[in-house]
Amino acid sequence: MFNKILIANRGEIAIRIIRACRELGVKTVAVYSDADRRSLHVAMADEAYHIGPPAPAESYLVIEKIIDAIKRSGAEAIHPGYGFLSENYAFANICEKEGVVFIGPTSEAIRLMGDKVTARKIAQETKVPLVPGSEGAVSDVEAEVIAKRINYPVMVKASAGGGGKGMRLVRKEEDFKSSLRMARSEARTAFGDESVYIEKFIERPRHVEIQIIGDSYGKVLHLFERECSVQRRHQKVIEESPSPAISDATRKKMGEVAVRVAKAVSYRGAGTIEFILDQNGNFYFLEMNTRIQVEHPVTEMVTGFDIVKWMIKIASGEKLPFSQDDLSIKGHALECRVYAEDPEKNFLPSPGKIEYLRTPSGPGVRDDSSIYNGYEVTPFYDPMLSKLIVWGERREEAIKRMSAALQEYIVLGVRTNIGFLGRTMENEEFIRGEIDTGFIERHPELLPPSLEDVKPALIAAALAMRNSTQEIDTSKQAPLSNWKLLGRKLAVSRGPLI
Amino acid sequence: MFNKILIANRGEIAIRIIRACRELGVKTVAVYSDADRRSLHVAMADEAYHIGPPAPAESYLVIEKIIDAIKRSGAEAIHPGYGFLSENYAFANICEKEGVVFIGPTSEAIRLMGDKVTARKIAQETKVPLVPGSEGAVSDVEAEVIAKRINYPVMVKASAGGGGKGMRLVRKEEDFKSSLRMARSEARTAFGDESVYIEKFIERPRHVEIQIIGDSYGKVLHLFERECSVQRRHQKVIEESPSPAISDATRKKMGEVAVRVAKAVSYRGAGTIEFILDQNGNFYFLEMNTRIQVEHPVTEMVTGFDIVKWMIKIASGEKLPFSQDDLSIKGHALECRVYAEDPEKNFLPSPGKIEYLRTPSGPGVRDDSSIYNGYEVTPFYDPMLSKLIVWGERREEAIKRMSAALQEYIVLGVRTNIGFLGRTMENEEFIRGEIDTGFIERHPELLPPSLEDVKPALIAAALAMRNSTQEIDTSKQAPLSNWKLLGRKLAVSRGPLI
Amino acid sequence: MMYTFKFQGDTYKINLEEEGEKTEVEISASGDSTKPDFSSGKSIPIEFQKIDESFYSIIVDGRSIGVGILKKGKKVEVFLGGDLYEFESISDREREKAKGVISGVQEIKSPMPSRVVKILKSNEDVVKEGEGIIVIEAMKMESELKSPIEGKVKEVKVKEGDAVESGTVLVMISSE
Amino acid sequence: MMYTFKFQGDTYKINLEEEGEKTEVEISASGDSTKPDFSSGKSIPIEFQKIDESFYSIIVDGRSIGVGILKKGKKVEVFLGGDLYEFESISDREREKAKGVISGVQEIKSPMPSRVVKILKSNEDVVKEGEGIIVIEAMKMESELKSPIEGKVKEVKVKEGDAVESGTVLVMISSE
Repeated sequence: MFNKILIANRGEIAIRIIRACRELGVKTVAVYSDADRRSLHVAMADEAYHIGPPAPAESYLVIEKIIDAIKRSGAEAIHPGYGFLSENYAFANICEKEGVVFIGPTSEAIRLMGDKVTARKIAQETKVPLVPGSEGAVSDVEAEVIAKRINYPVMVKASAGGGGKGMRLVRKEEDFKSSLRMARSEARTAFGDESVYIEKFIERPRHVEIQIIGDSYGKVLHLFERECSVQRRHQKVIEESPSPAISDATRKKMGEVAVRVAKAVSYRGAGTIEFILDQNGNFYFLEMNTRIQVEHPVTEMVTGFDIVKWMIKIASGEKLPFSQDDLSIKGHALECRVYAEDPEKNFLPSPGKIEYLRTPSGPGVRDDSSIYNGYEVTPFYDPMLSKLIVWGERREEAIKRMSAALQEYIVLGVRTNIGFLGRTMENEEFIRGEIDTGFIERHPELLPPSLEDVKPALIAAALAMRNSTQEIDTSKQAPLSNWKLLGRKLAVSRGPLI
Repeated sequence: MFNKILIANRGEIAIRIIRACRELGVKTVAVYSDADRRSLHVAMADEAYHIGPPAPAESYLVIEKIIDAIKRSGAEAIHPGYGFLSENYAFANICEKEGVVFIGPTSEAIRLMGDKVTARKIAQETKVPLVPGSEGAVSDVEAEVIAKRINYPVMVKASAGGGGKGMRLVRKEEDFKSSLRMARSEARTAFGDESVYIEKFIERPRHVEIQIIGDSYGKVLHLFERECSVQRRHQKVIEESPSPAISDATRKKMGEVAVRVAKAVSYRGAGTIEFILDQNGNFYFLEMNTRIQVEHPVTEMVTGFDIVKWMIKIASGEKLPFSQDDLSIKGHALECRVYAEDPEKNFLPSPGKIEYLRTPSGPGVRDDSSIYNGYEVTPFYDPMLSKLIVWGERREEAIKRMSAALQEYIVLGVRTNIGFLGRTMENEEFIRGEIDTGFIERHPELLPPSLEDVKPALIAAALAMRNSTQEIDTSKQAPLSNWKLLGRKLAVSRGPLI
Repeated sequence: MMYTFKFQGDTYKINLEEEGEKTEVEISASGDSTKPDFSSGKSIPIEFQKIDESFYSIIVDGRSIGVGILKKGKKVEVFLGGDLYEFESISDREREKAKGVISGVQEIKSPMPSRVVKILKSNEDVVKEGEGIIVIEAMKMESELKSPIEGKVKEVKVKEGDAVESGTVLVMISSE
Repeated sequence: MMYTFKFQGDTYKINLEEEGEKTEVEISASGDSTKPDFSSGKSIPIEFQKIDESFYSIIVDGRSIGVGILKKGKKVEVFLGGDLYEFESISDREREKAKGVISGVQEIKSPMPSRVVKILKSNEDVVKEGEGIIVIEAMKMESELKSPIEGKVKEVKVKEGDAVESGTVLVMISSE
């Protein structure tokens, strides 16, 4: 095992890795920008090096600064976490050349899977299903043949496209010709290029992914799936394992397929193969993430497999002692990402100082976070405050536990999506597992608070106003002593809400 | 399911029950003494009723006050937690008569198992092993026969005894007669009664207990064992499951025996059969606890069985849908009880205000507590601050995780046993599982802090002194802004410790 | 004493009175035992207890509420059931003032520390209420700030690329 | 500056000095990377940062320590590695006093910006060591300032109700 590992990351994932290292008896080295001097990962690590200004481009993304910190600290290995340099094959390559162990796959595997076209090709070669469609641009005649073959509905998409322009959904054969014409015309206007390609349109797609783990000796196992369909603006919000949508047969097949892709690039460490799942249970390769995922805890909760610890063990040369049959899912786990954002204002980030924090606890509850009373949520980094993860014997139990845990959460100073998450846990469609990537858009009613709590909140506000007046009046009072309204009476005038 | 449950308890177990109720959609009613108005169980419950002065004898133990709160709130059932009225059969009986569901066994089962003599008799009738010895007082001749039969070493104990007087350990047959004589003589002097009884002496006894759960339809299952050998003054400190000391065969036998005892009293709800385990794997019935145990979380962590939720479900009439074969142990769980006490001063309780608190978190870590920044640890109740529970794939992993979690704990304002617990996790004997009820006494070196941390602590103290001076000098400073010593130099003069 | 709060455009009044005084009462025990029902007319006692820094326990006739409260000047943030309610306390004088019509010059301020990405309007441009005026970027996300009134752009006080603090005035719009 | 602490009967001295000054140094980077070794002789920079209420981050030449610190008057509680260390700070004056050398005129100064609430002694009053001389109020809290020595009140330099700055001399006591 390594003596010392540098963690080229910040926030909750840096803390997650520090915890894994502490359990393994490995010393940790933190790096931090000016904005992170007061961050917990710095105080929790055994060593800490400053690497520059707050902007990631000037600190966490600067390869030379990370390499310099590795050399100064004498760390033998580097864990990239997620984001930042985690999928930068050039960085992994420099580490390899410098003789520093990169805790993750080889730079070659990162390079291959990082390029979407290459990744698709690898998937195709290993007989992994891809979303049916044309291979690149097509003529009018080819287009219609392919559309017929892959079956309607289909999408016509501008090859040079983006932003929805030159894109047409075609549901019936009779509409194809005119839609194709319009798409080409739009594409010509928007991009000066009328070439289009054809793709099967997936209705109500679900996002399901397979966690895989490989060692340096050719063994690759999968740790089953995670369903991450509840998203806003392609950002995952709620994840779970197992998926409520797939059968045991599909689970097995997806796992096998994922292992096949990973083996094709001699994959080492933890990785994720992302799939789109349609309403009939067909799944299609989307991409591979060659790093630890934000949502890895749900897999840890149901399998008992400590992914982060095993990444480190594998990087230090340990063999995976399990076979696929040793692994199984027990119960159900859910993760809610708590963001500093305002669901009512289109999930606008809400940076600021956390003036007060109470976090949930109890059986089956795990809160992976890096925040504290007084923590400053800066605009420089991702506004995720915490990952709240729960385990339950069954999905319904996990949902109720999440709901109860969210009730315990209190954050003052910044806006959060906690209320939205809580209402989602009580939504009938969500409870029935009827989720897809359009879930949040379809449920705007979950965004604002229900108004039934306005009145008690109002009473609390009035009591607080009254309390602060009292505190000024009674200056002899000790700072933490309390006043009592016991026996006093209260009245509220009819507000506009009754 | 019930609509509303009253919780006749306080502290972490009241919160544990509130969390279970929230998941079940059941409303909760808290009761509180004057000392508990600011306790978390009051703020977390849906209703709260005041029941008197701080002393338990004037509040939590007053049956009429609890019954009155039940009536005022309209609660349909009452959960007694542990301690207080939980094993008071008169209270359970009153509940039965008042038509309030007592979440636990029948008052009759509590009465039978609460009386030590009756409990032993039931154990004997159900062929549960008891510590070998005489049945009551014996003559000199009988004594020697029995001693020979149960095999040396044996204890000679004064029937009227206590406090070690009139007690003799006899290791060899040739010493028996003289020891017996001395014991009788001591007993006569001390108690005016020279009768003695004979009991097998258990060397390095371990405390192992079986968790059982029964429903109202005659089904009783066991949830395997917990080892609770690490104790101080008969107070459990560290608990784990499974026990590192017993074989699968013993586990099975202990479980069957425990179920037999429970069935003998038609046991309903959660209960625990405590055994003494000797160094050869023989176990002997000690007593039955007819309530939820403090250490129930270790069982929940390894079985995935939510004991508190099932207690409530069973009380509301649900059947246990499992069979014994559906239950199994996965991984290993440990619990450390964090007490406000001073290990260096013979574990003297350390009441006071918690001036600052940081609690551990992360994968496999559960902290069941009721404390917070500013919480007042009063002398009225148990000084337990929290139960820190961890799960790991194997025992060694759980120990390392506990060690890492303890490192994250910070408590200022009161003394705690956290350092002692941390050192225990690094003790070779503990790591090898060589524990028994004499473990703590045998390891006084674990009590005081190792002095290697004195110097960094000293530097921290000096920096704090310097910081506070600075704060007065720079009166313009915002309250939470920080000062930096960046670039400043520090020197320590040789203290007496080098 | 009467407290007046603004919340999402509405004005709420709440009266807290001492025991013994004659009070107009509108809180009562009701069927739902979780939350007090604040609509019927019975006089009931309230207990308000600080637990730690910002966590409070309110007991209303047996019903218990645990709530996070933060008072910043005239603003009171209340965190209850996962949601943050931002109330603005209004003194009597301010309520008088609020009755006067809004006019004159309105400022568009940066809601958080951010960078100016794009300025959509120039000086003297006529703008409608709700029309996009300026785009800022923070936390890797762009947001368009809109005009609160119909009027004319009086002054653009920043340029594209500027880093601005929370509260910085970016553009001034005149109602005339 | 030199700080002196009592801990479990022993006395410890620690010297914190500003950069640039010549210092007697005893902290150095060493083999064990977790905890700085405080016994050899190299001058190294220290960074001390408050994280929240009582949690601090100390970085000593790359080595990081997270520590809980609570200062109550002359007592400093430090929580590190699961253990609570209770240090008692001893001021220079106390050490001097212990040696029996303090005499002459002592000044009682205001420790912070405050208001004089009450003057308990007049000129020429005989006072004992530790006897209350003057009461000031700051941050809604009253504090009584005591005489550091036995002697006679030489001069009261303020009157009740005065607002005084940090460091203002309030009363002079002569040991005569």
